[in-house]
Amino acid sequence: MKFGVVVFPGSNCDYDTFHVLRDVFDKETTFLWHKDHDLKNCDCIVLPGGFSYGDYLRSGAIARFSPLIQEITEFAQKGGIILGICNGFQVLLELGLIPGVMLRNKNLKFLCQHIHIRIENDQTPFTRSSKAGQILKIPIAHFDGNYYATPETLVELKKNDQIVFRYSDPDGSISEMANVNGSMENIAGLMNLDRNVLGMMPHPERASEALLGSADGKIIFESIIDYIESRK
Amino acid sequence: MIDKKLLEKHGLTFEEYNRIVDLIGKEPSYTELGIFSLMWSEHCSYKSSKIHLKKLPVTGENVIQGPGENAGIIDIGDGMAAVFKIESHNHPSFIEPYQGAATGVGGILRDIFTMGARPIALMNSLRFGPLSNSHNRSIIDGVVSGIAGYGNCMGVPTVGGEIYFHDSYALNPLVNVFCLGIAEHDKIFYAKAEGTGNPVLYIGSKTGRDGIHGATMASAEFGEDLEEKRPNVQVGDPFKEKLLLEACLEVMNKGLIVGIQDMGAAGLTCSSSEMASNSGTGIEINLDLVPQREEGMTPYEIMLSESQERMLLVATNKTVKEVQEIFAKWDLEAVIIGHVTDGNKLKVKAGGEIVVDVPVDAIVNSCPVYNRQSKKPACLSRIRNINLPAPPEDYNKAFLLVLSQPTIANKEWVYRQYDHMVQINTVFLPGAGASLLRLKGKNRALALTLDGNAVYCYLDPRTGGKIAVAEACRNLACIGARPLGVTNCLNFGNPEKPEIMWQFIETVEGIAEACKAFSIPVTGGNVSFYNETEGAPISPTPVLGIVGIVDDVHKAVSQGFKNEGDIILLLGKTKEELNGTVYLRALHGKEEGIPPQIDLAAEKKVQDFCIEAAAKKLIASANDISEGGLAVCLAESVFSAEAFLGCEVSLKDSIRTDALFFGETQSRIIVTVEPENLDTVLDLAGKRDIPITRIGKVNGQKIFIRHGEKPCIEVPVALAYNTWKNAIPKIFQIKS
Amino acid sequence: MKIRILISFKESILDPQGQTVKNALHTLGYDFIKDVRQGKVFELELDGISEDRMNEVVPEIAHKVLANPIIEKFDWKIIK
Amino acid sequence: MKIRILISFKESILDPQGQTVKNALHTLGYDFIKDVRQGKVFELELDGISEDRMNEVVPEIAHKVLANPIIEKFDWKIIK
Ligand SMILES: Nc1ncnc2c1ncn2[C@@H]1O[C@H](COP(=O)(O)OP(=O)(O)O)[C@@H](O)[C@H]1O
Ligand SMILES: [Mg+2]
Repeated sequence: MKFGVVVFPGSNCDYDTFHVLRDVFDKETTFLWHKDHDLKNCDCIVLPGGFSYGDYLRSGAIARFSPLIQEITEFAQKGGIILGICNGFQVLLELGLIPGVMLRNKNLKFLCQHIHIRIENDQTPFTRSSKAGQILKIPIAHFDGNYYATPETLVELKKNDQIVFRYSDPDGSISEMANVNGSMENIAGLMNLDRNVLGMMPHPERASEALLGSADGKIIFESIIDYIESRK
Repeated sequence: MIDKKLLEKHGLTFEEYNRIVDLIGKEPSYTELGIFSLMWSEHCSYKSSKIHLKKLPVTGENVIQGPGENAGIIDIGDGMAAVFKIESHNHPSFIEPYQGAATGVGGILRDIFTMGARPIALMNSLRFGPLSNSHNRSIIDGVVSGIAGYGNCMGVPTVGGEIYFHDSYALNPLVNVFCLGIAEHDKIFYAKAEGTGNPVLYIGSKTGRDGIHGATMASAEFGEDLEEKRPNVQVGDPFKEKLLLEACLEVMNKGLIVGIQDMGAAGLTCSSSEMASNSGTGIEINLDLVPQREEGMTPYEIMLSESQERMLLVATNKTVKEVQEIFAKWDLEAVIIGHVTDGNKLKVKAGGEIVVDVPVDAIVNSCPVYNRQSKKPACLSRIRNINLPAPPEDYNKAFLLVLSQPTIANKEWVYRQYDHMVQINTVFLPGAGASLLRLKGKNRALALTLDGNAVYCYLDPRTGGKIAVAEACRNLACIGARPLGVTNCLNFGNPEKPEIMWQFIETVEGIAEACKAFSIPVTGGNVSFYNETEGAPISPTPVLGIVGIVDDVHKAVSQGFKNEGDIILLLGKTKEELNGTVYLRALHGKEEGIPPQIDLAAEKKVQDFCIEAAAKKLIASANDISEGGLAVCLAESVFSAEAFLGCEVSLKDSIRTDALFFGETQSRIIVTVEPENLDTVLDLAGKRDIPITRIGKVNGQKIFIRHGEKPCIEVPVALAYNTWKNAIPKIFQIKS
Repeated sequence: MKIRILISFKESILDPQGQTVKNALHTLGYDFIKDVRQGKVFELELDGISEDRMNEVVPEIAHKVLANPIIEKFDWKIIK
Repeated sequence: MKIRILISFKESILDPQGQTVKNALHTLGYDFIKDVRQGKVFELELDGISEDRMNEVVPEIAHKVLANPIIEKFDWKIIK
């Protein structure tokens, strides 16, 4: 199987994601330049973290006008697997592939730290190798990670089990304390209705090697690989 | 007409002006005068510091590039090199904290990637007035967000640094930024303008009127006219710089360019004349071709502008098209504005006329060098006679008070705002004495740290200089890293005052002596003078940035306690040294007397031992004793343990209890070992002639310290931790 | 021609930045300030476009590019 | 009473956000846009303050708290 990592101007977790997919998981991985119109036959598209267009205007707001977005949108409509991490998640929101928006973190500061998330739904291509209720120790690094949706949207999200990760305490309880950025319902990761597009604020690529403090994030890539390979 | 007033405005003396006329054989034009004013400023010419910086050792087997280039370079094996440098951005950060600090980060990043290295880590050393003051807090807030705003956007992790608070910085905050990059030996680039006829390209943001006379501003005291000097602040564009970084590395990787230089202080003037000077060539440029943001800019303004995110690049006529295509791909301008000439002259045309025509050598290498007067400050002997206050009644209270000093307390409020993990190399996160970065695919890892103690330097600059080097190396030794190279930023007051010059000379000589003792070369640095406002200077503040190497990243030692029952050992001997300590300042507001002294040979032995024991996997944790003394050192190891582990320690030395707990005697490290390794470690220490004392064990849920049989400090871990952890956030919430 | 577009949070959305500014102002003694809302302003210099086309295209730009309609509203006018 | 304070970079100061927005609008085909400057807007609800005092205090707030006069300028008016 083949991963494609999109490079927007200002992406800065592109190399990290590439490194983990190619060198840790030993999968064929390629960069996808935002000005091209070619997904190079990838099975999974990753929108990496960073500051596309400097996060000017709003995070993710300008990247959605990149040429490659057209192919990405079509890929999503055809059921292709897309993972948006951090800034990638923000792009997916701005694009409308996932509902809602990101507001500034509640303390109005950039936050970089390890946090814990609880897996809410293990029936997804992104979490099928995990168990619901499992806790992951994983880093976040963002300024705008305070998830917001209208009350109607929120009802839909819950009804359709679209919430995939929630910020939790290390023991798994969903508390206000654990909700570092102020997200509604402690939402840390969400997917679309068709379950093929996931956005998440935490960085699984930063938690894929034990040397760096946690390898808990691997389960997400393992799930995707398992899903795609089982489909082939 | 060039008169006294105009010269003064340009920071040039009459003698300097006459020298210029002699050198260029004519009266300089207005633009030429501006050029000399910048390049002969203290900031660019190092005219007051040069003769003293020569005392620093600059050679060593690992040195690829010593001082003189944008950054120093050391060999780290496998054909790889570490490129690093520190830079000050003090004056701009005071005037506009956010943008001043942000553009400081932008500047140091350019210094690194202009050499062909990909920046992999940033650090910063910050000094502010006391946190209790709301104006100081707003400066801190701005500076920290500015550093975060720029560094995070660039995708370069800010992995460490230091922050101190002291009255002397209230009107002169210090913002020193350090950057480290990695390059392959055969892909290192220099600021060269070789090959007559080669095109000279202007890359990046358009030129505006920002920052004109920035370097001159950094070369004068702030006085009553502060307001007037203000407009010299630029707004940074980290997004543009990220594009510049990627595009520059791409053209360098493809071997398409001859030379490149960032436009930092003194902008187009500095980059063009230095590149020519380095290559024994000349440069001719046409200002009409320079991309401009504002209308009606004069040649003077274009040449002196310090607009950010710009580079000057020399390509060849064969490669220039491909170079321009690569920059276009990254949405950047790359405009040919001139070419390399023979004849060693800088020639600048504008509107069809020649506005500058001077030998580059006169601009770059002919500034007078001063051996300024120095005199030991008279007040030093007075403040050296100190009566030590009586020891405290309640050691728990004293301990908690020391832990809550902002200088000691947890700095998470700061580093949580920095992305310190991007690039996924950060093995030890901020908060430890030194940061550790793996090199992907290699066993080897790089360790880095910034250090400097201005209180020691104020009381005894020579010793303070030595200790700054020793302490930085000690931080590295604790994790098992050998130091490889040094960069330093020397922040001082007005060098025209003999007392300041004395502090400077003493400090430099102290640093030089220590670097020689540790056999580590200085590969570069920065000097920031004139850190005074209305006549009040900062305490002398050298900041040392030291880069080291660990051969096997899996053997690196972290500072947190590891297992219940591990044995705590003290390396080194404690003397009764209380003057200049955080403890005396916290409890008694005293900053007097002779600070801790240092024996460099003994220090080196302790460090070598620690490195050897780490390589042999004999130690479980190590932490050096510095500010706050032994008690704080133990507390830090308790706080950085994965799960809270307390400790029980008993000290037997017959000196004052407060000196024993809070004294800052140098050359001491606390290590823990698993019981089965104890004998081997004691044995090794014996062989290496290292003073080593078994002082306790990792145990329980308290920090429990006795002097002899007498329990003195007995504090639950949670209480100590919360005191230390919440001290800074608490101050920021106070509404005053 | 120059136009100005103001973008602000809808009433229903909390504006923590505005709140922080309000608190800061209260600390400084400006306690007659009852509320602060923070928003963004864009000033656009336009050239070679008819007034009709402008009336059509500016709201489009504001809605599609400058504001996120889930949380933000906008307002615009000609200033020169 | 409600007032509005507009804050933006001085003309001579680089406005990276405005530039980036302009470039984005150009890629979308809105090439009649010659320049974009981005700024901040604050809407303050005031109570219990005379008009005279307000005229004195609002510029003070804008100057001292909301803007950095070295790089930013401001403008204000009563809107309600
Ligand atoms: N304290 C110092 N110790 C050693 N070298 C120094 C020191 N200060 C400056 N230098 C060296 O002098 C040269 C000029 O420095 P600087 O003007 O700061 O360079 P740049 O303008 O490129 O940042 C550099 O090579 C720098 O490394
Ligand atoms: Mg430089």
